[in-house]
Order: sequence, then structure tokens, then C-alpha cells
Amino acid sequence: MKKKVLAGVAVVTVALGFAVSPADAAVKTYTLAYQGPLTGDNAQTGIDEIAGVKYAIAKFNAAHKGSIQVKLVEADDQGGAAGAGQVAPGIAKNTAIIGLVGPAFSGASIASFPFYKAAGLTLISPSATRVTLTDPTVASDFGGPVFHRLPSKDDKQGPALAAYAIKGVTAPVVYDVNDQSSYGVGLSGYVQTALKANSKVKLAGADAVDGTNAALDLSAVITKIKGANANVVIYEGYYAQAASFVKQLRDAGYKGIFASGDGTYDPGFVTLAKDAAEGARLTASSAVFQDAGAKITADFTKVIGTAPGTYAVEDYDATNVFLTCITKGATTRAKMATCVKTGTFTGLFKNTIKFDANGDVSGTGFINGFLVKNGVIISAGQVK
Amino acid sequence: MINLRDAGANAWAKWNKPKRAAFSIVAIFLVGLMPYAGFSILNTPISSYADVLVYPVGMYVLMALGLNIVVGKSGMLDLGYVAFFAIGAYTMGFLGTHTHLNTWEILPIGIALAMLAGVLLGIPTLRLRGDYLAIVTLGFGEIIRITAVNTIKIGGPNGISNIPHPPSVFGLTFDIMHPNSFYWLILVLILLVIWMIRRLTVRRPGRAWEAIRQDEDAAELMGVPTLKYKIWSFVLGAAVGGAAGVVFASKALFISPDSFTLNISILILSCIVFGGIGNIWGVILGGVILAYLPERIRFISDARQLVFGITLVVIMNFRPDGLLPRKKREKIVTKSAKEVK
Amino acid sequence: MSESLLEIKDLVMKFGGVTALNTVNLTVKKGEILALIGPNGAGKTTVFNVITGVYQPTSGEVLFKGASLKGKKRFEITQTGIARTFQNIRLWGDMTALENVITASDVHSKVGLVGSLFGSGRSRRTEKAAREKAHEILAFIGIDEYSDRLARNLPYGVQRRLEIARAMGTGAELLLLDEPAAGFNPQEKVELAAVIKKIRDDGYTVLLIEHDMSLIMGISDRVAVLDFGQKIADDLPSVVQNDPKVIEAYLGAPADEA
Amino acid sequence: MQTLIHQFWQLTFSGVAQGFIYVLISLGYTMVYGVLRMINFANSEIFMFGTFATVVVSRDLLGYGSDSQPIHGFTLIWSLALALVVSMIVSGVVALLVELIAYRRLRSRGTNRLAPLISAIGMSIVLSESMRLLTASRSVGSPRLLAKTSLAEIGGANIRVDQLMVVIVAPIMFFVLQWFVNSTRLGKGIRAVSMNEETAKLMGINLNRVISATFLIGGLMTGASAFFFETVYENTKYNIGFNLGLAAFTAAVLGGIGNIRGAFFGGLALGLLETYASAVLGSQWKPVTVFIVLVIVLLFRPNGIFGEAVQQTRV
Repeated sequence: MKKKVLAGVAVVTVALGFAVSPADAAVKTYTLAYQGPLTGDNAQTGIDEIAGVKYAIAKFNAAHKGSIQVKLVEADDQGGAAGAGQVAPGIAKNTAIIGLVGPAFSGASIASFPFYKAAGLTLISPSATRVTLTDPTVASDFGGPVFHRLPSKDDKQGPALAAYAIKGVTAPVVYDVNDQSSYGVGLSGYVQTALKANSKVKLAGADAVDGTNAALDLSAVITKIKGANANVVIYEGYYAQAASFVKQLRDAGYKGIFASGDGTYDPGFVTLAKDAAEGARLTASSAVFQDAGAKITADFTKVIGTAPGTYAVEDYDATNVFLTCITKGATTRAKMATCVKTGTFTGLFKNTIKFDANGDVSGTGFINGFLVKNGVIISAGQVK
Repeated sequence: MINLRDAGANAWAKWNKPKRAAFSIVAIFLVGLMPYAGFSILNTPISSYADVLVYPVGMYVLMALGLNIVVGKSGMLDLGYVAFFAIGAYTMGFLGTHTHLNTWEILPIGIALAMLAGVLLGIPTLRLRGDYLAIVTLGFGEIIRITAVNTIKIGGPNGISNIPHPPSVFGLTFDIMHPNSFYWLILVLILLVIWMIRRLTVRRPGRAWEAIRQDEDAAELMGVPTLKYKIWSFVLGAAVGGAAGVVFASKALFISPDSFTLNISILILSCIVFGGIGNIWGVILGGVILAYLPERIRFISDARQLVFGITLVVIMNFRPDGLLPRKKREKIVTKSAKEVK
Repeated sequence: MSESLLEIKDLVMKFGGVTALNTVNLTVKKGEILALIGPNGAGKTTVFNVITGVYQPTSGEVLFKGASLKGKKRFEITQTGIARTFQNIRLWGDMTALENVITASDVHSKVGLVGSLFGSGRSRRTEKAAREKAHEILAFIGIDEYSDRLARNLPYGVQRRLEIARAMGTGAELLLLDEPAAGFNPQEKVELAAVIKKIRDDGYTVLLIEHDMSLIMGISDRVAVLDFGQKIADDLPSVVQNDPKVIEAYLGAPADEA
Repeated sequence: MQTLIHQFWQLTFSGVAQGFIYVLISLGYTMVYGVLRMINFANSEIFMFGTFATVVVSRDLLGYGSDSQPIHGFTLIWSLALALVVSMIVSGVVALLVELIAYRRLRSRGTNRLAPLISAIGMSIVLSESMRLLTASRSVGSPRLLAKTSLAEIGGANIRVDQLMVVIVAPIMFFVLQWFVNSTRLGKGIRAVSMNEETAKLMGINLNRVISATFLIGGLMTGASAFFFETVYENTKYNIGFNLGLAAFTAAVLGGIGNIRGAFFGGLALGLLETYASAVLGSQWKPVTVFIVLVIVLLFRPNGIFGEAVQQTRV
């Protein structure tokens, strides 16, 4: 009996302990972290994102075998403020972590900022788009100096999405629907402002649906859309719901334009919505990962096990910013901060990445339009 | 297996007052030192141990004790407890950013508003019994969250940021670098709630709740104003939830509706049943384990919710009354004493 | 002896299409033991349920000490001085015998929740008094030795007596006892009869539902008979015993031994 | 309000179609509640497994891809029937598992009412997390077997074939169930247990068998609902059961939980109420409206619209 107990204790101890393998003296090991929703209702976003991070690290570790190895700490904040409050203090205290990709969501970012600011940990978010995060005049939400981000802000994307959605429509009657998430509501605000400023456009109505509800019955919204004779529908939310929405729209006989932002900009949108996605207009600041070529996409799928998804490009680029800095000798938080702030980096599409003082990518801010054609998302060039 | 509950209770019963007081002081002192135990096996990977002790551990324990007044003491199934937590948090968030009131001044306001919500919800709905009450309270929790999402004045889905920390008291600084202060604050609140429950349990309200829980009809026919005591129980539970919310908001600095989902209500309820419904120590143990376990096993990141679910099923099957069940002890001692006389 | 404590006037109780009580009139005088008998389904427990506010009567009313009980909540009726026991025992099983009685005695407690929490002096005195009073009642009924046992672990007979003690705990003047001797052996019945008499002699008024004729004849001052929701007799035990209508009611539907 | 008036029939038709999906799920809650007087918290996951069963049948078993064209005629009918039957069986089996793992042991020991509730919640977490890990938290689409042809336009309402199928087949299943419960031996056993467990035991009814049967039947109905849902929406996710389960549970309570007829009217009422409320107040207020209506209904009828007074005083 006693032996069994002892054995049990031993098993538990091993199970609870974390394996700390003695590092090879020649190999230097550094740690990065990713923070985003890995469980919970928004887990899909986080799992797609961390895949991009893991891929970049895997490539890096393979290339630097025997000299530098990078480890990744996964900090699951479930996409919310409470979760962020749980992980951020721990990440901040763990000084081995010298850079963090994320936080994925704006709300979780704001909840995490105080800890990271105090700890001087540099952040590069692949997907937090709320404008105020990089606006020093809104002290409550401002993430500087530690916060940086790659996606374009809502105030850039909103007007672009509005303009692209109604492009070529002679008398646009627009219906705007958001998913009640802070991303959707934020973006929706800028879209609507832009639409209202355009005298040609009639904003026929606006609605909000529960984006966390996977089983979305949108019949009432769609009835309203049809009742308003809208010919342009704009949805601010993530791709799974967008696919469900556009499918229900088409099934109900809606023939007009469907447009959505970077949350929907994901090959998964087409996979899920199938024919209904045809002709959908999307906006995003970069291309999809798949556009980088079949070879790298196949490699990604092989290494990670799934195809690249939403924000995979941003995650890959964000991680590479940190990795580049590590090779340049930025091996502490302080050095990393300087390196990220001052350095110039190259993205997946050979684009230049340089952060401005507030943490946005400087000199860019343009938004590309995309179109679903024959089941693939193709670029339609920059939206003016 | 040793019967911890009985062993503990028997030892306690044998002690005299000074001995009990000494034990309590030592126990409280040791619990107060918990934040310094982070070097040991207790440490949590990824999340910061000292912060985990505040949220979720301390906060869950506090809320579980509050909900236990409703579910454990008077036997009403409340699935919307998170509503009161949210009301407290939003009171702190809104007043903290719109007025010059500080946390200590907002705390009573948050508690009062949560209690008011308890009364407003309680009067029409507490006539309902059992599972009907469960669904109505569940709905109330969702209504509060959805209203928060759709009310731009309190931030809508963006929530409220920049909520002030509490000003320092007794030389304790409350900010992100000092999670221990929050831990001790919650510990004080927990002790207050324990004091309140223990005191009420042995007096009229406790008996009324107990009678309602065991047989509500009989209680009413024996002269217990059942509705009144059910509302009281609901309101006291709400007050504790409100207090937890205020502290949560002033620790987190930022709140948004996604922190107040139905899952929290279910989790807190699980803590109670898991630990031992109706028994303060069981509830505390349940809260500690269910809050701490997912943090401790964060390294198995993906599967930790699964492990959590399996734990619930297994423990409930093998200890249906929880880890430390409610007292069912009889004081045979007095009887034999009488016989001796 | 002649002052009436409880008056039931033209009481009608219908459930859907079924008339459970049809124009029942009944008076309980202060200080008496009135037995309410009748075949199963005659409506005896329904009378108790109407008196204690479980059902609102279809028509008619119940007066207690001259005041109507109409519209009063159940606990308010108990507060005015009526308490009952249950045919199928409904004690609070997880409480001790003593706690069962104290809880019932809380009906007149002036100490509310806030008082219990903060008021120390009065609240403590009230608690102490309630405890002593409860012990007194248990001793009176003869079960004080069980005071610290959980109600559900008590022997059956003690549970039945505890039901009576709990009703007395409310400080009621009128006790409604619903088959207090159900399931008792002859010896226990004799003991119970003595207890009920003792209760009456202590100043309580007792309205009793019972099947056991010898018990009823031994202790009742008066017997009222219900049959199919109607009162068919109301007189001294010896008179009722020989009433042909009563005999017919019982022969037509023999009394259930349970 | 404008929308409600102008699009009344369209909204009504959609509401009824959605309502019937709720009806079948609420049966899962109501059947179990009837015999056990307990909420089966894992019913939402029983539903979720049913939706995945439909996907697996059409995508993997029948080999239709996301780009395949809808099918017609006899092939369509047997493919749909196969998907329906498999979904029902899968949900039924999951329901049996839930009973076995979360309820049986606790029931035989006769514990407090909350322990089975929490173990069912635990079971629900286990089921949804397993599926989450299997699907990497992603939404899964199912291929379109049934073309969503618009059959007719009645009073401005667009009558679509998939929704029409729900409106026709779901009530048939409901009435079959009602017949089963009222007329067969097993069904009578279920009713006997739901009226009084002790008496039923005395009458020689095998309690375990009846309770398993109840879970199975509830699961079958929930599985059928999952098939309908999947055919209309062609999309599922590991957490799809949560909101639908909540809605169906609300519907069951609205109608009077434990009452089969109540589930029928509760489900329909909820489907219509949700659709009308979204049209008038906006989708974001839909759940709020539903709950407020529920509270009002319960205030006047504390046991739901059709609820028997199960919880009335028994003195």
C-alpha cells in the first residue's frame, strides 16, 4: 500500500514537474511567448495564429541548429480580459521571455499592458486592430512603448472596407452587420462613419449578431436586409460566422454584394461558405500566406500539420522580427526593445517592416482589396 | 480513507476557547503567507503564482462562499451568479473612471447595487422552485452580460479600461507589482464572509434557510416567512458577488463583458458541489482546487479543460457530496453526558 | 369551555370538477380535544390544508379567534396560533430534534437577519431562551433525551412525537394533529393518548384526525364525522358511536387500518 | 416594427422552421427531466455529436466534397435518410454514455440533486473538449446534398425546400414519439416512472432499463434535430450545442419541462419569438427578450404553459 502511494506521488511529481533538460553548452536557448485565445470560444483565431509563430520558430531552429534554439511559451488568455489578467503577470515575471507575439485581441491587450509596460517586455501583435492601442492621446488604452502591431488599424481599414464594398455600385443601399465582438463593433463604427460621409450611399440599416454563437440563425437579420432592398451587405467579424452569414444570405436569395474585413480574410471562409463565397469582397493589409507560394504553403502544412489560416502572415512576420533581433544579439528584454523599435525588417512578401514611435508599421497603412473568384481569394489591388 | 471532516470537527469540538483562538490565528497567518510559497511545487507555470492566488483562486473562493449561501444554505439553484460579480465590477469600472471616488468608497456602492439587483430579481422569481429558478437566474446572468455588450455608455464590447487601483491602506500598496496586497484584501473579505455565515448559521436565519432547503412547505407551515428568507439569502449572496466584482475590477484595471460569461456561474457552482455543498470548508477547498488546477496544469495547455471535465465527472461519481461534505454529525457526547448525570 | 377558538363556516373546496368539501361547518372550542374522523378520502386532511392556508377555499371561510384567515399567508396563519403535524412525517431530517423545535419557535422571534448578525446582547438572550424553551417542550413530550440526534435518525415513534413537539414549538394555541398514531402499536397508542391529554391539560386546544376508534373514544371531548366531504355527525363520542349514519358510512367504506 | 409588418410571413416561416429544430432538442431535455427530474446539461453536446455525424456521413462516408454539386432523386432521399439515421444513432449512443457515466452510479446511490448536475456538466465539458481537440477548434462545413431551391413564394415568404423538410418531417417525428410514449409498453413504463418512481418500481418496472430508454429516445430526437440543423446551416463547431441547447432548454421550460406537448409548443413559441424579437428590436436583444418573456410566463404559470403542477405542494 505504502509503496503504491509512493509510486503515485512519484508519478504525480513527474507529471507536475516541467521537464528541464540541461542545455547543450554550445547552444544558446532563448524564449519567446505567444499570447492569444487557445481555448474558449475564440480558440480558432489563436490556434491559427500560434501556427504561424510555431512555423517561423521551427524554420529558425532548423536553420540555427547547434547554435541558437528558440523556445515558445504558450499563454492562453481565452481572448478575454480575465484570461489576460491571469497570464500576463506570469509572462511579465518570467524574465527568460524576451519577446511576445500578441496579444491577439485588443481587449486582452489592454488588460495585459500594465504588466508588460512595467516589465519592459516588447510585444508585437498580429491582430489587435483597435485604434486606441497606438494612440498616445488615449492614455487608458495606449500600449506604448512596449506595444507594436502589424495589422492595419480600424480607422484605416474601416473607410477602405466601406469604399471597396460599394465600388462600382451605382446606387448603393448598404446594410451593416457586426458580430458584437470588440473587433467587429470597432471596425463597424469606422465603416459606418465612412458610409454616412458619402452622400451617394444609403445606409439602410445596421444590426449586431452574437459572434460567439456558433449556431447562428440569421433569418431575422436577412429578412430585414431583403426588406430594405439592400444591395451591399458589410459584415465585421470573423470568418466562420461570415461564412455562415453569406451562405444563409445566398440561400435566402440575396443577390447583392457581400463584403467583410480582415477577420474574414482566411481561406477557411471559402472552404466553409463554398459557392456562397463567390464574389465576396474582403479587405486586409497583407496577402494570405498561400500567396507566398505553393512550396512554402506545403512546407507550412507539413511542419505544423494544418494549412496556414487567419493572420498567419502577421504571426510569421512578427515572430521573424524577434528572431532577427535575436540573431543580432538582442538577447535581453532591453536590447530587444531597442532592436524592435529601431530595426528594419523584411516580411514574408519581401515588404519592409519598420515601426513608428507609437508602434504601428510606418509608411504603410494601405489596405488591399480581395475578391473571391472561382473558389480562391485573389487580390484586387490597393483600395484608394 | 481518513474522514477529514469528522476528524477536524471532533478535534475542534474538544478544544477550549483559547485553543481555538490560537489555532485560528495560526491558520490565518499561514494562509496569509501563501503568496510566499511560490518557490515550491505549488508554483504555477506560465501564470504568476501570486496573481493566481488573487484571481482565480481567491476570487473563486470568495464567490463560492457567496453562492453557497444561496445554493448550499437555502437550497436554491442559482445559475446566474456571475451577474452580481459583473454588477460589482461595472460599478467599480464606471464610477472609478467617471468620478473621483476610490475603491474603498465604491466598494459599499457596488455591494449595495448588487444587493438591489438581488432584491429586484428575487421578488418576482424566488417564488419559482427548483429548476425553474435555475433557468430564470441563468437568463438573468446572460441579460446582464448582453446588456453590457450593447450599452456603449459602459464601453459596449470594448469594456472599460484604466480603472484605478485602490489607494494604499495600512502601508499596503495596491498595484500590479503588489498582488499580495490584493490577496490579503480578499482574504479579509473571505474571513468576513465566513464570520457572517457561521454567525447566521447558528441563529434564526440559518435555521430558516436550513428548513427551507430541507422542506420548504413544512418550513412555511411552521411559520418561516420563506420568501423573505429566500430573498435575504439571495441578497447576501449578491452582496458577496458584488464585493468580489469591485475588487476584481480594481485589480484587473480593465473589464469587458467577456469576463462575465455563463461559464463563470457554472464554475462557481461546480466549486461548491465539488468541495462539499453547504460546508464552508468544503466550498473553500472546492474553490481552491477548481481555480488552481487549470493554472497548475497549464503546461498541458490544450487538454487542460478536458482534464478539468474528467475531474468533475470522476469526483462527483465517487464523492457525490463533495470532498468535504456537509455536517451530518450528531453530538452523541451530550447524550452520554446526560446519562452519566 | 364554551368559548370557540376556531370556526369553519360553510366551507366548500373544489378541485377541478371534484368537490372535496361540501359546505362544512365546524367549531373548535377552546381547551377541547376534537376528533375529526371519517373514511379515507372523506376530506379530513383537506380541512387541515384549508385551515393552514395550503389551499384557498372555493367558498366559505375560517375564523380563528373571531378573525378571518382569508388571504393570510401560511406562515402568518402559524403566527396567529395554529400549527399542525403531517400525516407523512415531514420533519427537517438534517436538523437535530432540538433544532427542529427551535426553528419552529422562531416564528415569534423579533430578531431578524441584521439583528442576528450584529445585535449581540438581545440576540444571544433570545437564542438561549429559545433553546431552554425547546428543551422544555421536548421534555414535556418525553423525548428530550433525543434532543441532539438528527431527526431522520430517530426511531419512528419519536419522529411522530417530534412532529407534535415542533408544532408546540410555534407557540400555537391550536394544534392540528394529522394521524399522530399512524403506525403505532397498541402500547405506543396508549402512551400517545396520555401525551395528547397532557397537552390539552396544559392549555392547548387539539383538533385531531385519527382512525383508531379506541384512541379517539378515550381522549376526545367531541367527535366530528366527515363523509364524502360533508359533515354527517358532530357530538360527544358516545353519541357519535351509535349514530346510524356514522355506522353506515363506515360499513359502506370500512375504515382503513393504516 | 416595419420589418415585422412587411415581412410577417417570411419571419413566421423561418421562425417555425427554427422552432421545430428547438422542439426536437427540447424533447431531449424534457424526456430526461420527466423521469429523473434533472436537467441533462450534456444534451447540448449530444446535439453537437449529431451534427458531426451528419458531416461525417455526407463528407466521408458518401464522399461528397465541399465543391460537389447537390444531388437529386432517389440518391438524395437515401443519402439524407442515412444521414438522419446515423445522426440519431450517434446522438442516441452519446446520450446512453452520458446516462451511464454521469448519472447511473449517482442515481443508484440516491444522492443530492446537484451532484448529477455537476457530473453532467463535467461530461459536457469532456465531450465538447474532445471534439475541440479533434477539430482543432475549427468550424466544420458539411457538403450540400440538398439543393436549397425555393419552392414557392407565399405571402412574401420564400418557402425553401430544406426548411420545408424540417417543417414536415420534424412534426411527424414528434407525433411518432408521442404515440410511442402513449401506446407502447416501454413508453408506458416511461410515463409510469415519470409520474412516480417508487410506484413504478413496485409495479415491477425495470428502472435502469426505462431510464436508459428515456435517454436513448431523447438522444434520438436530439440527433434528428442535429441532422435538420446541419442540413439547413451546413456548418458546425465543437461548441455549437451551447447556444442551441440553452435555447432548447428555455423552450422546454417555457412549455412546461417534463411535458412532451410542452416541448412542442415551447419550441415553436421560442422559434417565433426569437425571430420576431430580432426583427423588431435587433438581433442583439434577442436573448434578452426571450428571457424576459420566459420570466413573465413563469410568473403567471410557474410550471410553464403546459406544465402539470409537478412541484405543487404535496401536503
